Amino acid sequence: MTRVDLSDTPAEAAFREEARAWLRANVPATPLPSGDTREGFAAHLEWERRLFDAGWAVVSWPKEYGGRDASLWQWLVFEEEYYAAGAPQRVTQNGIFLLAPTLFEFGSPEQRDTLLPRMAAAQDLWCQGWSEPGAGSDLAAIASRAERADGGWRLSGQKTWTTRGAFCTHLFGLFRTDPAAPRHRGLTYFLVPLDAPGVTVRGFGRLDGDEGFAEVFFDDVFVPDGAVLGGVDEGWRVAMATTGSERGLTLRSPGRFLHTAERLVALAVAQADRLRPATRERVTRAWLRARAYHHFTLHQVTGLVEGRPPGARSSLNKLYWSRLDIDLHEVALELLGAEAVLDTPWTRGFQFSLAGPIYAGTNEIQRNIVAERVLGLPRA
Amino acid sequence: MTRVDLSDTPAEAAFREEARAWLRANVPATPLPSGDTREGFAAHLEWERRLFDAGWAVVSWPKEYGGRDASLWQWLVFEEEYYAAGAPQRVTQNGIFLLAPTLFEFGSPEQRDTLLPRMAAAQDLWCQGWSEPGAGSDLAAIASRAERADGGWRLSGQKTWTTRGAFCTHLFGLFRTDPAAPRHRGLTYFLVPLDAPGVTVRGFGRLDGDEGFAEVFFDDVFVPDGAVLGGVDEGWRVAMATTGSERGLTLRSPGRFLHTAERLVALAVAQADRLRPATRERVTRAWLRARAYHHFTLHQVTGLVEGRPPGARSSLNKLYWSRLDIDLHEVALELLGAEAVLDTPWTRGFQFSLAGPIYAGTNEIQRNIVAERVLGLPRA
Amino acid sequence: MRFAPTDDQTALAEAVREPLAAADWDALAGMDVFAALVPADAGGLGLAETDLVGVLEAAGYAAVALPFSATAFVAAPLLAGAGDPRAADAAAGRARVALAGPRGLTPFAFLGNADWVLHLDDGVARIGASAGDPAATVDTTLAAAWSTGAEVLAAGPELVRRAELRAGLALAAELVGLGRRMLDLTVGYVKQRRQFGAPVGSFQAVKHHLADATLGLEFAAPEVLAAAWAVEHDTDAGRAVDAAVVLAAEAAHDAGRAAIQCHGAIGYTVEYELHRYAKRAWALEALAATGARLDRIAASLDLPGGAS
Amino acid sequence: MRFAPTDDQTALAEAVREPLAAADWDALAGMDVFAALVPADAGGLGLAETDLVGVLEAAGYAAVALPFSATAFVAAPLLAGAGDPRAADAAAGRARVALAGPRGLTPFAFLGNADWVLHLDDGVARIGASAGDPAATVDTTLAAAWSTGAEVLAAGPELVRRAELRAGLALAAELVGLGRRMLDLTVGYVKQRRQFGAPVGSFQAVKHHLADATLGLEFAAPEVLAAAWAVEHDTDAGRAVDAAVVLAAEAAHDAGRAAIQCHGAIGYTVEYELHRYAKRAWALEALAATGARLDRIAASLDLPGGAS
Repeated sequence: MTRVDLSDTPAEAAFREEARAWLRANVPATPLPSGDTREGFAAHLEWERRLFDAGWAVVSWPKEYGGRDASLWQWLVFEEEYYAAGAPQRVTQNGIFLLAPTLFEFGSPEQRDTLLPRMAAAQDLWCQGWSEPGAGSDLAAIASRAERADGGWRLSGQKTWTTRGAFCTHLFGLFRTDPAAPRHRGLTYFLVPLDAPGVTVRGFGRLDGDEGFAEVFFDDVFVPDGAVLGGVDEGWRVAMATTGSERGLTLRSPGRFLHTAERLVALAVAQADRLRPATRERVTRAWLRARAYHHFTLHQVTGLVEGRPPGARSSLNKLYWSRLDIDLHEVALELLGAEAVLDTPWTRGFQFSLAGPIYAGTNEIQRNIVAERVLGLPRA
Repeated sequence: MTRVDLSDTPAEAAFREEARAWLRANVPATPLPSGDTREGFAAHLEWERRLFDAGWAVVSWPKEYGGRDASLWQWLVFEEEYYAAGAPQRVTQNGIFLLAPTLFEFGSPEQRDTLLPRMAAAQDLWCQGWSEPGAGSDLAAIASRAERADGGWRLSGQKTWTTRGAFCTHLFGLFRTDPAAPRHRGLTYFLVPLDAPGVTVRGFGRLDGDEGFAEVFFDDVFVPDGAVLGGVDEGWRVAMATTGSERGLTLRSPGRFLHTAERLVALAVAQADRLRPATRERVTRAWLRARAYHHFTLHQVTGLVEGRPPGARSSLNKLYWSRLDIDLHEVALELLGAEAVLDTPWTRGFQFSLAGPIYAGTNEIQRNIVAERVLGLPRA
Repeated sequence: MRFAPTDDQTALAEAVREPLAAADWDALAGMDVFAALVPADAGGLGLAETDLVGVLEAAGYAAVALPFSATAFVAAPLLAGAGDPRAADAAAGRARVALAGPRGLTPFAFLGNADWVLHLDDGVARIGASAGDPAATVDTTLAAAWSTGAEVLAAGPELVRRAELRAGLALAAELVGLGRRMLDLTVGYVKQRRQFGAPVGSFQAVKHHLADATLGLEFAAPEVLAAAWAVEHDTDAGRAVDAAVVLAAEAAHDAGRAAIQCHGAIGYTVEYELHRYAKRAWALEALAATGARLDRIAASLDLPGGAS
Repeated sequence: MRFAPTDDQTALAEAVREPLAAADWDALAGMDVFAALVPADAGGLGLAETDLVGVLEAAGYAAVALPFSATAFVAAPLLAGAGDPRAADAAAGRARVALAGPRGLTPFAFLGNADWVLHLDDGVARIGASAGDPAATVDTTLAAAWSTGAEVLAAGPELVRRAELRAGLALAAELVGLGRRMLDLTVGYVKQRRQFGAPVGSFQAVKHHLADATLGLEFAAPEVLAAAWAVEHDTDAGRAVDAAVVLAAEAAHDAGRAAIQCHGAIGYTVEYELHRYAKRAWALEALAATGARLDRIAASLDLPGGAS
């Protein structure tokens, strides 16, 4: 009989054990340098490729593209084990978590067959070309243009705040194909190799000290018709699907925050002699929130599996994890006390966490979405 | 030489000593029942009249109206001593703190001479007729009307959320005198005796259990020309001055919160055996904020005295004290633990504190004012 | 893994909404709700904790002024498990059993509302007649009395522990229900109410208050379901219940703050129904002992510095 | 009572803005700022703490990467009070004195930026050469080094205590200045930046973020002035400084959060200047020991449960 069940099925338990064993044997003993630096990125690529060779790069994908047809539950289990093992952050995540779902939904068979395996194997490295100098959260303000050319399109304009753009090989993003159409219309979703003539990538620095931002300039760049994903002038609809992925389930698995919460508890335990009781309570509350995020996600996955997609409720997910991530790190800084003046993984993590409420649609936008689309409040 | 000086001048110290001595000898030994009930209101009136007879009712007013020409500093000192002595809340505050400043600024000599002494002596009891069923924070939406009549005006319409309206004798409020004018125009400020024919007052209950709200209905109520304060169709400008008083300095003197903070500390000290350290820290922080409110106000008063009026910065004052009041009471509830289920001064105080961010212009409005008029951000 | 209420559980919660809103004890009894957790071999329905989370939430949503969850969720199965002769009356809904809080303060026990009062203290269950002076509480519909004079109920420690966990679960679920009620009421209000020429609900500040309240409630609710599962399967149950109560109390408190603020002055009057839910939530929050629960969770994490 | 900066104090703060922004040590020395707190009979200007609050705030506003406040506000008057031969060089601005933090971590001491390093620990002052390995800090412009090897400075306990209080005051004032800088920068940005067809600063959520940041800073600033007065008059000075540091650190932290959020992605890049102020604020916040200060304030209120 169907019941509420928080325990692994035998199959899930077996999958967990297999993942755990492989990770235990293969995760680098010392943490890799940051993937947002050039050296660190190379080290991460080596790890990503080892992961792919063992079949763990994209567990939820079909076998034909390099995955293992894992269920959403198995994916969650893998993520839990991945972070619990202290395995590196995925520098391929923009492609795997953001572009791939869009390819599965809108891509032609040829696009899928060509792009997905190379993405899984970390041969093609994708960055996201959403933001422009004049368009941040307001994607409808995109000004970069694509004009019809023989057998394809010519791109011009500028993207910015492209995470790890300087280290990637490809970019996915929106370009305006019909300048006369209203703001949300006339956009098209393009897939662009960054070595195409006319593309210039310029890396620059980030608040947390890493160099992983880039500006990408397009100066009359030719791409063939096959570079269009999901239909000409259909880019808004296609992008919204990707944005849904970005904001929602796939971007931040609970395993990551459960692991950070455990690290936080360990940090507190390590200073038994000088832990202030008020800080102790903040550690407890932060740990509780990581737990709540875990259970919320299990609830959401159950809905997905049973045909109740989260829709606008995925904005709740994003609001929660972004706040949780900051909470966990602010409490860590409090625990560190004067040590928080030093450049450490926790202080870097804090600075990175501050991007959470900004990227993937600012939290102000997310709150509007919850109010308007979950609660049904009127638009201004 | 002019310096920063946080200590009393000899004159201030003498004034403080005089006030303290009188209060020590006269403040009722047991707290009065709530002034928002009919019985409690009567007890408070007795207290207010004793205060007036001794010359402490309106210390900052000119002597001719019953005050003692006290400086703003002396007023602050008196308030500190008043609350520190555990003296009763002032049920005359709507008149004294809200209407009186407007009378001083806009009233005719006759209005002042007639109204102020009776107000100070708690003979006339004033309530505020701002809100209407269709106009809360949005005073410009006021629909109650005044029509020209021989030698005066005829009022019709309805006011609501009138604090202690059922126990008062007079009302000050806005009525629309020019229905054709835009929202903010065509309003006039009227002074209305509640025993005038055609006035109906209906009391109703409040969240904190007191009965001190009223609806006031005006059915073709005649008032003479002398009932207009500050000029026909000038009501918006006049009311904004009063609203400024309400939001700003005069409504909430620091003495009140310093006293609540001391009570909070005493509550915490009384439970030495079971005070949770996290709660201890919250007590400390709340105490700190009361202290900051005190110093901010001293700074503001210095500005006033030296000809730098706070203007829109008085919204900061309101934002802070309303949050502080809730903080102080929420921490008290945490200290009380299960006892907070009982009907106590702290639980009533908590419920009353929740009105702070709502009345006198909601805190949402106040934040807009700070953003637009202090920081210069553009209006939406 | 499968983590969501089943269709049956959702249907049960829907079914009790109307009788709970009408405070119709007999109708609830007619639905066998009071026998729900009583084992089948003792004549009950043999349901488990996760089956009733939705029902408890509905009780909170209705702010029902009867010892409903105390009888159905705590007392009836405890009495049945202990083989107490009063079990049959409780399970049939013929008798009402209230649950005493700290110092014997017992909601819904005043003036014969409850037939018996159950006390759970430190692993010992006692039961007595409903008696004692009335208590003035923030929520007058709590109809609380100071109960005394109970005698020990012959129940094993595991039974009593489970009853205590269920009492915590009920509190958490009711707090989530109360929060949802306040949120729903506020959403309805701000869609209608106009200020400055627009519905209040179109202002970004109001939207964000209510989005945040939603966030708190939507993340507390799964925690309550997880706690129910943990009690049902006796898997880290104490900590799961503590976590659920802490998050539910916080979410209901914040929802109440947002609701009152977004209502403006009307939220501040007893003529409007919001105050009933807010006061009930404050009363339950006071009884929730969140401080002690946080301390227990901290201790379970081996965080140093707890015991003084 | 009179509680606001005097015209002279305001003028002094205005005068140092430009040289601080330019990090022009010599220009500052030319204004006799480093002799400001040195008593007149020791050849200084004989000013007091409240006179310099605005100057310290301006140093925070400029995020000046020099041991400016350590030299002018802490070291020069301490050395002069102790009759130390180094006093003259410090007061004339010919020598730079950095102030060591916990474990000897000394801002602005790396690579000869400072001539001497002052240590203040538990009522004892020590002074040594600027030396030690560089420290990697969140704020790279902090140019910090691990300082060691100082020898005791012959200064009475009252002098050292006052130096410690002044170090706390400087921290608090600089944090307020940093917060104001971040707020000003953000206000300027959101007036220009357009999204969804309107300036970002016209959205209510952005307005409310910045109104709250303003609130924190405007209430921290008088607390710093009050602490300066308390140190100047030795009236409950320790608690006053602790209060000022706690509120200033919180206000600067919150202002940084609001500033980064309201800037959106641009606030997240090192090509834009916001990051400099945010990182400096985080560095000073880490050094502010707010936890210990809160504990001391709690103890001063006789709140039970402090000592473990």
